[in-house]
Amino acid sequence: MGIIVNKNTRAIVQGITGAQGSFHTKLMLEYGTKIVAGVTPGKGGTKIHDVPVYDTVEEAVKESMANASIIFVPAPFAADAALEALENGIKTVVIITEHIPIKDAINVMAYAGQVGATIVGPNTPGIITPGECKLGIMPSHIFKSGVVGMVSRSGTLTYEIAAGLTRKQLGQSTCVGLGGDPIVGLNFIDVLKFFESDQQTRAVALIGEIGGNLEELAAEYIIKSNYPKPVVAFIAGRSAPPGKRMGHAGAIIMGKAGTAESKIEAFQKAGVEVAEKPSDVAVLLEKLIKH
Amino acid sequence: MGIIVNKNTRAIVQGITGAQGSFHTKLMLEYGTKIVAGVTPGKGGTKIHDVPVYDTVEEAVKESMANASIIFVPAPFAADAALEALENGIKTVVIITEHIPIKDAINVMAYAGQVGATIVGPNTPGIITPGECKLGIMPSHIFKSGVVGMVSRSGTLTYEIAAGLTRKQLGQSTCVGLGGDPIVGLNFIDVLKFFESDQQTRAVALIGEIGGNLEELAAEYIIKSNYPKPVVAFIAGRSAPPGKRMGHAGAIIMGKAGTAESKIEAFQKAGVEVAEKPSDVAVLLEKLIKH
Amino acid sequence: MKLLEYEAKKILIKYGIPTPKGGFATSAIQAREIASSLKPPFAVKAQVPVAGRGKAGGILLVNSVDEVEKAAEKLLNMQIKGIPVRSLWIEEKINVKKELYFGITVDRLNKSYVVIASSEGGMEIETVAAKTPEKVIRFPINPRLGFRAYHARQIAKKIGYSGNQISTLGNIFYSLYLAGMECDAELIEMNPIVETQEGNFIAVDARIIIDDNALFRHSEYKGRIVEGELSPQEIEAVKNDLAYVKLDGNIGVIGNGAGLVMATLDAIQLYGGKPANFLDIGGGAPSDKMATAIKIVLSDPNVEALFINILGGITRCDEVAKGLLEAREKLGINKPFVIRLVGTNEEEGKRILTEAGIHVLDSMEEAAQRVTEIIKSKR
Amino acid sequence: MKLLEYEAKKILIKYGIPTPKGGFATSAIQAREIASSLKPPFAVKAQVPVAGRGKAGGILLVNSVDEVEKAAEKLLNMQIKGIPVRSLWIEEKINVKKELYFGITVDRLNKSYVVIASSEGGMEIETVAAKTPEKVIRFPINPRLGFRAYHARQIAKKIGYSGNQISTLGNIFYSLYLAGMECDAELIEMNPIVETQEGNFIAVDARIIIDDNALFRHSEYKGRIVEGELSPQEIEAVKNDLAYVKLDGNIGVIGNGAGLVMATLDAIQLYGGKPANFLDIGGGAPSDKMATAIKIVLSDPNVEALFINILGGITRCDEVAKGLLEAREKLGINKPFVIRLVGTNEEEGKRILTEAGIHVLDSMEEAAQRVTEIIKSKR
Repeated sequence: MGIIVNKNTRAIVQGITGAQGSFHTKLMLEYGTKIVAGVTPGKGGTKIHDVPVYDTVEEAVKESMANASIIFVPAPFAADAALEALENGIKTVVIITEHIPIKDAINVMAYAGQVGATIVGPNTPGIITPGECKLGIMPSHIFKSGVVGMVSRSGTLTYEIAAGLTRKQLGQSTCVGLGGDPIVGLNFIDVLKFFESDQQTRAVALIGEIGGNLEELAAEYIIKSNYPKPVVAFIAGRSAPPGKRMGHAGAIIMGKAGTAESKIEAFQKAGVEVAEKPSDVAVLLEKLIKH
Repeated sequence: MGIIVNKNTRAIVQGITGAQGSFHTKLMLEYGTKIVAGVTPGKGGTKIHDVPVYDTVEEAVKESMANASIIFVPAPFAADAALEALENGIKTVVIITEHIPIKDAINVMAYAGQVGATIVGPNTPGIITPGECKLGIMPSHIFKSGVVGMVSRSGTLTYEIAAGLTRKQLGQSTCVGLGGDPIVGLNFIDVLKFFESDQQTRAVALIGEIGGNLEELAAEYIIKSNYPKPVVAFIAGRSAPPGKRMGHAGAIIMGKAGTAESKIEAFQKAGVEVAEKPSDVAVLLEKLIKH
Repeated sequence: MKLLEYEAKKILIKYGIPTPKGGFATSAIQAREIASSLKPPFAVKAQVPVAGRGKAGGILLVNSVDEVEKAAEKLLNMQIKGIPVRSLWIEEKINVKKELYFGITVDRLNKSYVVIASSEGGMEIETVAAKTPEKVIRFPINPRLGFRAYHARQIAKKIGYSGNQISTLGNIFYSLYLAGMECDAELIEMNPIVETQEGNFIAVDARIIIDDNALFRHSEYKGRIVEGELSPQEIEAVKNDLAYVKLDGNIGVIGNGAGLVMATLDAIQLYGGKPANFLDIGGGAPSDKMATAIKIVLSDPNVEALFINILGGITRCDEVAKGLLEAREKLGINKPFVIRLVGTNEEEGKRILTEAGIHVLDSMEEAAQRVTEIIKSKR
Repeated sequence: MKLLEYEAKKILIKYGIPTPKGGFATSAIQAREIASSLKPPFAVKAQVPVAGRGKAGGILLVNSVDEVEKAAEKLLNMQIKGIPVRSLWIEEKINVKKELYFGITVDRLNKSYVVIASSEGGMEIETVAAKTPEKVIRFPINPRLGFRAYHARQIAKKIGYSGNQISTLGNIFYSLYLAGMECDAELIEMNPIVETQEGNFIAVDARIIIDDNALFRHSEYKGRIVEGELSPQEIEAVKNDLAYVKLDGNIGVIGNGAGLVMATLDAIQLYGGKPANFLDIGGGAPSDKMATAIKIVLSDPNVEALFINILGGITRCDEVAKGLLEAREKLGINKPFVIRLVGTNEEEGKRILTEAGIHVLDSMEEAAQRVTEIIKSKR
């Protein structure tokens, strides 16, 4: 089953006629994802990779009975695209677009909360439940169905670690990219909760990075909830100096807050093993799952 | 019992130190209304008619356990005052203030809907459950506890008719002034529903006026719901010419819409007796209730 | 506050909505000058704040600069629905392929704004709605989200457009919404917004009514009164914060509360009289406001008798009585009048009037009957 | 985008927030002129976009116009936290009774903005929070309602004010919120906002960071680069839409994806090396972007070796390989380098590089080890 997306996911692609949208629609279709419609204003009536294109989400949802959306719309219009999806009843929205203004993202998240929808991203590689549904831009061959739930703030680093797991025959239930922006739909705790009630997931790989305190809060949650599944963490940015923004808008150490040490310490206190380098994640998980 | 307000209502007065706020606080207290606190920014720590004044609704509610508010704040600030009450958990808000901008009123109503609160007004004389609670500016001596539920878009006209009822010993369960503005919290249907489930109410007096189609919709509701209690209506503005705004922002006949004829016809179709002049309301109700 | 077409168009232009090239004139010579900087043919349009101006002959289409001058002269000597034409807007006539309607107004039932759009524009939208309701789209705006660019595109689609025109037209709709919100419009409409032969869209006429209650946020309109739009009585009433409406009868009416005053007019009519006006002094009026109200009503030469109907709530009967005496002293009221006075401080009010020799009634219906009889007896 | 104090204050003034009288100067003479139109004593303030400027000696308090000139001279010859002072703000020194803090920033966990206020201002708020957390109020803004005047009054109350000062201070807080929202600030703060001996409030220092992602809505900042704020590499990176951060080691790093690059830096450090920079080429970079990235990294004289770490997702390995060869041809890469290349179009990328005589590794950790060994062997 995995979490959030699975074989019953019927997705529309917003911005399907753009270069990115079109390219990844093809890859998602090849992976077996049910892409049931696309939306690009002004391109209604055409087809992309045999997927019918509509001018509005309203029409697309009506014709396709979609329940999810993946958004490739340029940043100035992406928040509006997400609201269009939400207002038309879509409950899972993956926002690939990066560089969405903070004010716009806040507005989207508030409305999503009000209508009870799940937002993955923005600035995320997306989400994949291997063998069932890929709603994202990740290279699919590095994933394999299995028992490890993955959740990460990073894109390529996730691929790095997922590929390591797959090489060791540790498949994944679902891999979720939270997104690198300061305002994203899901945090670690949200995803830990999803994995908690997912039968397929037997262990969790959590890939954090410097900045903010979401990792610390996740560690606290693991303690408080007496989290029933083993968790292995990796934190990127041990060598990062304070006050510098390391690519991601959120990856910045402010004074003493947001350091890798603080996060690693919090996890260790919660009994979560922390990998020293990316390849160690698979090594640690292998031990935990075999036991 | 009556509807919306009763002897368990614990109200704060927002704008209590203004001329209107102070004057009517005194009258409401004399009537027996539980005015438990007042709010005027900058006047916290003082007292008005022995009622403690706070700077913010937050403090007032915390100290007084209020569940209702009546607002006398000037129009440019009244919508904010209503939001302040709503955000602090108050579920019944009476807005006496007139001339609130439409945009502001729309925002208040949307938020009230979201938190499940009842707004009476703006531009209303308020609401009174005779003998229990008066949250408004109506002259109290013309009301008397009894079985007639009253709902009206007008102020003084309501007094006129209520006084007529009281003279004939027809007391009232609750009298609700919807408010004369284009955007108000309650419409006739809302109040008809309240009266429907109120045991004290045995008949309803509905005082409408020209403009809009809320009376027509009320008539439709009476038909559809097979409304169980007798209703008598009066419509002001039979002699009004089209295109002229008769005082109330809403009281304007546009083309064929909003005429008194249309409303009277709708009520007659619904089996609602329509009084020709204000004093007839009591006459008609007397017959219906005695039977 | 009703804006004139040219004022409304200035706002549209500020929001990037295409409008025909044009200019404002208050004389025929000026109109000619403006026209000579434009491309013919021209539309010469009377600037009066009334709907249905075109039908009433307020828009003239001409082909030359000479004709513009003549048309201007003609219009500036006209009245439209009783309002004298004081100014003109001269613009290039647009090559029409199709006329559309798009407007935003207040939806009382849904407690929000509502968009109204139609593939049929150029006439009053009420007329379209009555004739071909299926051609009118009503789109309630969710106050939580506002009207967004994608809503605008949905509507552009529904009124029959596709391809790039969806976004072009959608952007215009969306901009109109932003304009309307920004200026607190209770009505903002483009009627027609025109599709040209080339497939572009241009707002050929625009109407904006600003929410009077929001004027405190729009200092640019402070003190603005369009000459000729209001009667002298109405101007005086606006200045004194009184709600006054001129009617065509001979019984002047003053009361407190819009509903009560309407019911008073109805009662006069019921007994065969004809009210000369609606005047609501509002709640809690002090004596001088009452005096001003009497002055305004009596300044209408049609008024033959006066009916004052006060039911005191916030309004105090003693203040009303004082105002009446004040007005009588200053103005020397020379018309018969009837006064009904009950409610707050009723005794004191009655005492003041009785001592001054004025008889006070208790029932509004009795008073209405009395005043109509006075008029009849004068014939 | 970090605004300078004087830019931030201009915004505050636009929103009606009181600030000390002052003027902008880029020379000591200019500073003197400005001071002579002000009342002594004066504050002469270096305009540099760094926090903690006061502690670093960037603000001088003087009593006469002559002293202003001297202070200006001194500051204009200074560097603050590595940034040369190019301009000054000279203002009247305010008579302080109490220094407060008020700011609005982003709350990631609550997915909204958060107000931070304190009765202790004038130092970094993090310091106050660490020393006396009970003096710091965190007020998350409900995105449904926004920050309203009554919220502002609640906060004014909580930091210790009463009477009229609640509304005066509340209005300033509320105005700052409006300013922050309007200009898409991810941080806007007044530190300190001062209560004067007379009981008035004045924003003595202000800091605004604009959300870079919202700059498309703020054309007024287009092309604005504060001289001296960025290194030549950083300016070049910004122009080419690359994320570059200068570090203090000697191994140049290029990778795709912020997380991966950070992990690469960590791996280098783990094996005893020191990274010279962070450079993320982002997703789907074409070959010329890769070439530009190499050029930027190599333009740093500290770089002794280069580590390129690519895991192809959207990014295609063949494009990376082409970019590398392009850079080698044009720039003549004369530093040793290590490349790790896996993922999309991996085979083609490897083929291109192998044919060009470049050895490609599969594991980032192996590559990190290799590059640190290269550096060590050079010693």
